[in-house]
Amino acid sequence: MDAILIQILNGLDKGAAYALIALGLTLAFGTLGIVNFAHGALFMLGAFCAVTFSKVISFSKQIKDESVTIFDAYKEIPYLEIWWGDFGALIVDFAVPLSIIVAIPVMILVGIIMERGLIKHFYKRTHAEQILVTFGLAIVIQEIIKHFFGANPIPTPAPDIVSGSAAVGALVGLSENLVYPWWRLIYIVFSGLIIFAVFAFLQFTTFGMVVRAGMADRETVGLLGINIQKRFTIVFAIAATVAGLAGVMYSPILPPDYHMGMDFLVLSFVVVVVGGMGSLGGAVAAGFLLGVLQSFASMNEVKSILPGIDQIIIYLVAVVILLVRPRGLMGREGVFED
Amino acid sequence: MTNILEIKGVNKTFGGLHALRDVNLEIYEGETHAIIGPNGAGKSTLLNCCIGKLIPDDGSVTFNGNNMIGVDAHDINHAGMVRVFQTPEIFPELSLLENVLIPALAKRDGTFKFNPFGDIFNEKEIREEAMATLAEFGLEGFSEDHAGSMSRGNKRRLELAMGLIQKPKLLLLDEPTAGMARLDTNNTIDLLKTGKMREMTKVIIEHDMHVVFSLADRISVLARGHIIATGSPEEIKNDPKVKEAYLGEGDHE
Amino acid sequence: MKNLFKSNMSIMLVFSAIVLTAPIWLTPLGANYPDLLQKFAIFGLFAVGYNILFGLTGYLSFGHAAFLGVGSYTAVWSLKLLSMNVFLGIILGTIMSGIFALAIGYLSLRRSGIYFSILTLAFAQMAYSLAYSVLTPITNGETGLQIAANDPRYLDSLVGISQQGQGIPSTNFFGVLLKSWDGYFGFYFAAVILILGFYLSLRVFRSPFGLKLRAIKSNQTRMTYTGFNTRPYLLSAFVISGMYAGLAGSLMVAIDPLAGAERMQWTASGEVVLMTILGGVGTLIGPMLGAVVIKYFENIFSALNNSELHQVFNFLPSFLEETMVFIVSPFVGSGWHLTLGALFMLVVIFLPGGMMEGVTKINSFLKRKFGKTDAEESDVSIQQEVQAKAQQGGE
Amino acid sequence: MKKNDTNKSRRTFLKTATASSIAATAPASMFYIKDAFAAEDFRNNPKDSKTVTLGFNVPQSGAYADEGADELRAFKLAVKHLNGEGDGGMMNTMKPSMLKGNGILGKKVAYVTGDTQTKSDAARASAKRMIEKDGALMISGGSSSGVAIAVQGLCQEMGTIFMAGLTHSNDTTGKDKRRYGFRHFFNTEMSGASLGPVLEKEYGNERTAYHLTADYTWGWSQQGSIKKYTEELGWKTKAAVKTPVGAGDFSQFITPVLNSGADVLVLNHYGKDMVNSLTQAVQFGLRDKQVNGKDFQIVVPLFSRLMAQGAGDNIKGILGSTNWNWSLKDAGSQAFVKSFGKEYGNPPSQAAHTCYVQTLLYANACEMAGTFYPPEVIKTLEGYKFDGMGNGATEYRAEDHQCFKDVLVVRGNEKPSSQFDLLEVVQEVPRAQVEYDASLLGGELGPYKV
Repeated sequence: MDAILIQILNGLDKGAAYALIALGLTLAFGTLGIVNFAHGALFMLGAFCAVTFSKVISFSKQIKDESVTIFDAYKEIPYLEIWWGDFGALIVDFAVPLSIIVAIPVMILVGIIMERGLIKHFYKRTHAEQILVTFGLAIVIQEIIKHFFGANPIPTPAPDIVSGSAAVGALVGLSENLVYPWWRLIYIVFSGLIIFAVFAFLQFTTFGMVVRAGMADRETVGLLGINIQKRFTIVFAIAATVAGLAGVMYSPILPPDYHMGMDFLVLSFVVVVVGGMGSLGGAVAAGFLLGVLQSFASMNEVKSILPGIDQIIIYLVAVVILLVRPRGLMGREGVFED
Repeated sequence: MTNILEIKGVNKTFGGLHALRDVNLEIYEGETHAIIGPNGAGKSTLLNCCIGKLIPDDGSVTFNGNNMIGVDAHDINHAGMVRVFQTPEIFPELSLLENVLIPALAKRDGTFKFNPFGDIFNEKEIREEAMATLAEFGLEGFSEDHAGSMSRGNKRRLELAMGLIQKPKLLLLDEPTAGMARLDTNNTIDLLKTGKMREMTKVIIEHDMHVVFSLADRISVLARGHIIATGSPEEIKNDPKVKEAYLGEGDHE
Repeated sequence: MKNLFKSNMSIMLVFSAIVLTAPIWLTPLGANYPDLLQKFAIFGLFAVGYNILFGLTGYLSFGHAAFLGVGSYTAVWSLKLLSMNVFLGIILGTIMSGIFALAIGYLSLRRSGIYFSILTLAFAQMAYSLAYSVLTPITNGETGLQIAANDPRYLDSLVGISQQGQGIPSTNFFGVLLKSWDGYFGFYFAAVILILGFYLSLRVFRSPFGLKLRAIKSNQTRMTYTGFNTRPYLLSAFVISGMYAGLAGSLMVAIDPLAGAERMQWTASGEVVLMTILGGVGTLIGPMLGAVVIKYFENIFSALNNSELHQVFNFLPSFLEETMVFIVSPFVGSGWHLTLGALFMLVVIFLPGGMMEGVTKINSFLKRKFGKTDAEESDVSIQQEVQAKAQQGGE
Repeated sequence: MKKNDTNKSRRTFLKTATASSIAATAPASMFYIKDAFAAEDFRNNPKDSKTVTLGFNVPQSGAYADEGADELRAFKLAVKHLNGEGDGGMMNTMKPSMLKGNGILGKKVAYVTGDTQTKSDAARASAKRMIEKDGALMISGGSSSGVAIAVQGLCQEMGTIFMAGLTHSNDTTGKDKRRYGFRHFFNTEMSGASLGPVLEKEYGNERTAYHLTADYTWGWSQQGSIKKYTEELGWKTKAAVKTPVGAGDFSQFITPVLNSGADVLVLNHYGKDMVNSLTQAVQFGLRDKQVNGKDFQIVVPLFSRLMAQGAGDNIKGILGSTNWNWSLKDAGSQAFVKSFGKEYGNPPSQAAHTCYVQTLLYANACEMAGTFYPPEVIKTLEGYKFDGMGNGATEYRAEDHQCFKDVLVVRGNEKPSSQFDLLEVVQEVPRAQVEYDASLLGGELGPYKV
C-alpha cells in the first residue's frame, strides 16, 4: 500500500512538470497554431532565472580560509550575510522561491520578444518550418546559457526548512514509513495552482473567452475584427511564463543545466499528443497520467515482468495513441487527422 | 444507350443533416451530363460519393458494371473515372510538363510501381504524349515553368490536360468555371466543346447556367439532397419544379 | 531542375573528382586528416539518403539516427561473429536497417505531418532507450559494443584465418586493412561508397519514381485522385533512406569498429535534419554540403581557441584584434553549436532552400548584372510571379 | 608532408605483404595482414621536432565534467613541471626518476585537449583528432570506464600509448585490457576487497543491500565486486537496479528502496549522478529510517572529494573508498597538493592526482627507454616499480598494466576542519590486502607492435 501511494506521489510529481510544460506548449499550438520546439528552452530559461537570482543575491566576499595551511585558499561569504546577518542568510536560503518574482517579468518579456521577433513570421509557414526554426532557436538559447553558465548542472537547493521530507503517512494516518520530500510536495501543489490560474483566466475573463474561441475556430475570431495579433502575443507570453515558472520550481529537484530543456521537450511533445493537440485539459490530464504511468512502470515488480518498460512506457503510449486515436485523449476530431 | 455510371438509392447523412436522399442517376456513355442545384443542395457530396472520398450510408454506385463503394480513390481512377477539381488541384512546385507526366505515368505504371532506375528524361513516348496534350490546351510554351506560377485560367487548362491524358471513360468536372471572368469562362466552354474533350463522357457540376446550357446534353437538378428532375436542357428549362426550386433563385446570384 | 540533370556523366565526374581529391584541397582548411574526411563521407552519405525521404516527399523524420545505430550494431556483430572483412558487415548492416525501416515506416506512415514526425521520434527514442537498458547484452549499453580478440568469427576461421594471440584484429576489405595508408584507405573506401550512393540518389531523383515522390510532396491528395497509391511510394522512400542510414552506420563501424547507443539519440536524428536543411533540402548536392559544413564546424571550429583566434586577427591593430577576438570567441570553440543554431535559423528564415538556394540566388544576381538575355528571362518569371500573386490575392 | 607519410606506409604495407609467408600463400583475398611499424619509425614520431605533443581527453560536459575540469588542471600542471616551470611538484619526490625538467628527451612538452562528453563515440572522435591531426604521441585522461575502454581500444589500433585517467571498472585492465593502455587508478575489485572488512566492522554481518547501479561497464563491475565481497560477509542482496547515466532525477529508482526491506543502499554512481542520487536518497528520508531494527545505511563505494563537495551535508558519515586524498601526509602528496593548491586555489581531486601521476610516469618511461618508440616505452612501464607518488610503493603489473598500491577507505567527514576537509581516512588498506591474480579478470593484452 505504501509502495503504491509513494509511486502515485512520485508520478504526480513528474506529471506536474510534464503537465506544466505541455500546458504552455498546447496553448501556443491551440491558439497560435505554432509547433514550438523552443518551448523546452523556455522551461530551461525559467530554471536559470532561479540560478541567476540565487547567484546574484549570494554574491560573495572572498575571505582567506585560515584552516587550510598547505596553500592559500579562500572562502566565500555572501555580502547579504555580511550586511544583514541572519536575515541576509535567510534571503540567500530562500533564493529559489524568491526568484519567482524575477522570473515572471523576465519570462513575459522573453515571450513577447520571441513572439514579436520570430514566431509571428511563421504563422503562415508550414509546421515543418516552424519545427525547424524553433529547433534552431532552442539551440541558440541553450548555447547562450552554456556560454554564461557553463555546461554543468548548477545545484540550486531549496530553502533549508523544506529540504527534508514530510511524514505524509503519519499525517493522513497511514504507515510512518510513507515519507515524501517537502519540495516535491510543494511542486505538486504549485503546479496545481498554476494550472488552476490558467484555466480560471481562460474561463472567467473576456480575454480568455476570445482565446478559447480562437482555439475553437481561429478564422472566425479573426473575422470578428478582434485584434488577434496583440492577443497572440499575450497568449505566447503566458505560455512562456508557465514554462518558466515550471522551470524555476524544478531547479531544486534537478540541478539545472543548459540541456534540460531538450530533455523535457520530447517528453512534453508526447504529452501534448497524448492529450490531444491543442487541448488544454488533455495536456494536463495526459501529463499527470503519463507521470503516474511512468512511475508505476519503474516499480521493480513491473520491471521484472516487462524489463525496460520504465524507459519506453511514455513513447509506447504515444505510439499507440497516435496510431489508434490520433486526436488524443481530449483533442477535437480533425486536428491533423489525415 | 449504355449506362456508364449508375447511382441507385444513395443516402448520406452528416450528423442530423440529410445531405443526399435516395438519389438515382444514370450517366449514358458519350453524353455530357450537368448536375445543377442551389448551394448546399448536395452536389459536391454526390460527387465525393462517386470518387471514393465519401462512403454513402446506403445505395449503390456502379461504374462500368463494377461497384465503386468502398473502393480506394486511386483504384477508382484506374477504373476510368477521373475528377477535375473546383479549385485547380495541381502540383504547384513541379513544371507543367511534369504535372502532365504524373497522370500519364499513373496510366502506365498503375497504382504503384517501383522504378527508381528509370530515367524520366529518356521516356520519349510518354514525354511526347505529354507535350502533345499540353499543346492541345495551348500550354506548350510554358512546359518548363512551375505550375504554381500560372494564371488561374492556365491552371484550369493544365488540370483539364491532366485529366485528358489519362483517357478517362468518364470525366467528373466540379464547377470548372468557378471564379472565372466571362472571357475565361467562354474559353473553358470552348475547350470542353472541342477536340477530344467533346467526345468524352462528362459529368459537370455547375451553377453557371450559361455554361450548363452551352455544354450539357442532359441535365439533372438536385435540390435539398434530392434529384427533382432529369432531362434535356429544353425539358429542364420548362420544368416548373425546377423553376421554383432553382432557376428563380439562380437569377439573383 | 532541368539544368541540374543536364548530364549524369558530367555531374558524376565532377562530384567524384571533388570527393576523391578532398585530402588535397581540404589541406589549407586543416580538414585533411582521415578521421574528419571519413566523417564527411559517411555523414554525407547519411544526409544524401535522408534527403530521398525528406527532400523528395517532404516527410520530416526525427528518427533516422535509429537506423544508423541498427546498421552499426549489425556491422559490429558481423565483425564479431562472421568475419573481419567489412564487406559482409556493410551488406548485413544495410539490410538489417532496411528491415527496421520497413517496420517503423509501415506504422509511422499511417500518419502525416507533425504526427509522422512525432511517431518517428518516439520509435527512435524507444530504440535508443532499449539499447541503453534492456538490450545491453546486444548493445553493451553505454560502454559501446566493441570487438574482442577472442570473438569467434566463424567465417574467418572457416577459411582458415586465425588471429589468436595477435590481439584485436583490424577490419579489412578483402585483405586490405581499412586503416592502411595512415587511415586514408578508410577514407577512400567510404568515398567510393559515397560516390556510389550519390549516383544512386541521382538516379532516384531523375527516375519516374523520384518524380512521383516529388509530386507527393507537392500535393498528396491530388496524387491519390490521379491514381496512385501513395503509401507504398512513401514506404519505399522511407526504407531506401533508412538503408542509406544503415549503410552509413555500418561504414562507421568498418572504419572504427565500435557502436555506441548515443548515435541513436533523437538529437543525432536532428543533426541529419540540420545538415539537409542547411545544405538545401530536395537538392542533389545540398545535403552533402550541409554534412560537410556541420562536421567541419564540429571538429575544427570546436577546437579553435583564443590564441588561434589572435593569430587569425593579428593583422589588425591590437585593440581591433582584441575586439574581434572578443566578438568571435563565443561562436567558436565550445560555442560552435551557437554558430550552427544561428546559421540554421537564418537559413530557415531567409533561405528555405538552404545554401544551394543561396548559390542559385547569387548566380542569378550575377547573371542579371552581367548577362542581358538571362536578365530578360528572369524578369519574365518575376512578372509571372507577381501576376500569380495578384490573382491569388483576388480570390 | 602528408604525401611522404602515405608513401612510406604504403611501402611498409607492401613490404609486409611480400615478406609475410601467409600473404604469399593465402588462397583467397579474405585474409588478414598485420600492419607494422619499422623499428625506427612510428606514428607521430617527433623526429627532429623541438616539441612533443600529448593529448588530454577529458569530459568537459556531462555527468563527470567536474572531474574532467580537475583532470585538465592537473595535466596542465604536469606539463608545466615537465618543462621545468613551477616548483616541480611530485617530480621532486618520485623515485626512481630520470625526469630533468627539460621536457621529455629534451623536447618541450606541448599538449592538445579534447572533450570526451562522457560518450564513447565522441571520446574516440576527439582522440582520433588529436592523434591524426594534432600529432599527439600519447593520450591520457577520461573519467568514465566506458570511455577509457573505448579510447584504449582505439589507441591499441593506432599504436598510441593511452595513460588512462579516472577509470575504475575491472574491465579496463581485465577483460578489455590492451597492450597500449595503462591504469594507475585502482579498480572495483580493490574497492570491494578494501571496503569489505570495514563494512563488516561498522555494520555487521546481517545486512540486506539494495544496489542502484550506473548502467555501464563501471557500474556493473562495481556492483559485481561489492556484491561479491559483501555476500562473503553474509550480507544479502535484495535487488540491483540499473539506472541510466545522467538520469538526473533518481526518485523513481529511490522510492522502491523505501519498502523493499533492504537496510543498506549501495550507490554505484559517480560524479553528478552520485551527487543527485545521494541527495535525493537523503531527501526521501532514507538515512532517518530504521529497517529490520537497524539504522538504514548508505554506502558509496567510489568516493571523491569533488562529489562530497557537491553533496554537501548529505555525505557526512557515509563510507566509501578512494584512490587518493589530499589530506595524505606523505611527501609526494604534500608536494603535489602544495603545487596544485598554489596554482588553482583548491586541492586536487583523486582524478587530478591520477592524471598528474600518469603524465609523469609516461614521461619518465620515455626518458628511461631513451626513445618515444611505443613498444620500448611499454616495456619500460611494464613491471615498473616506483614510490613517492602519494600511494606508497607502487608497481605497474606487467600482466595487466594495473598499478598496485595502497587503497584508502574513507568516510564523509562529520566535522570538517576546512571547506576542503570533506573526507576522513578510516583506513589505509595495504596493497597486499587488495592484490589479486591477474588471471582473475581475464583479457588479453595483445601485441607490442601494431
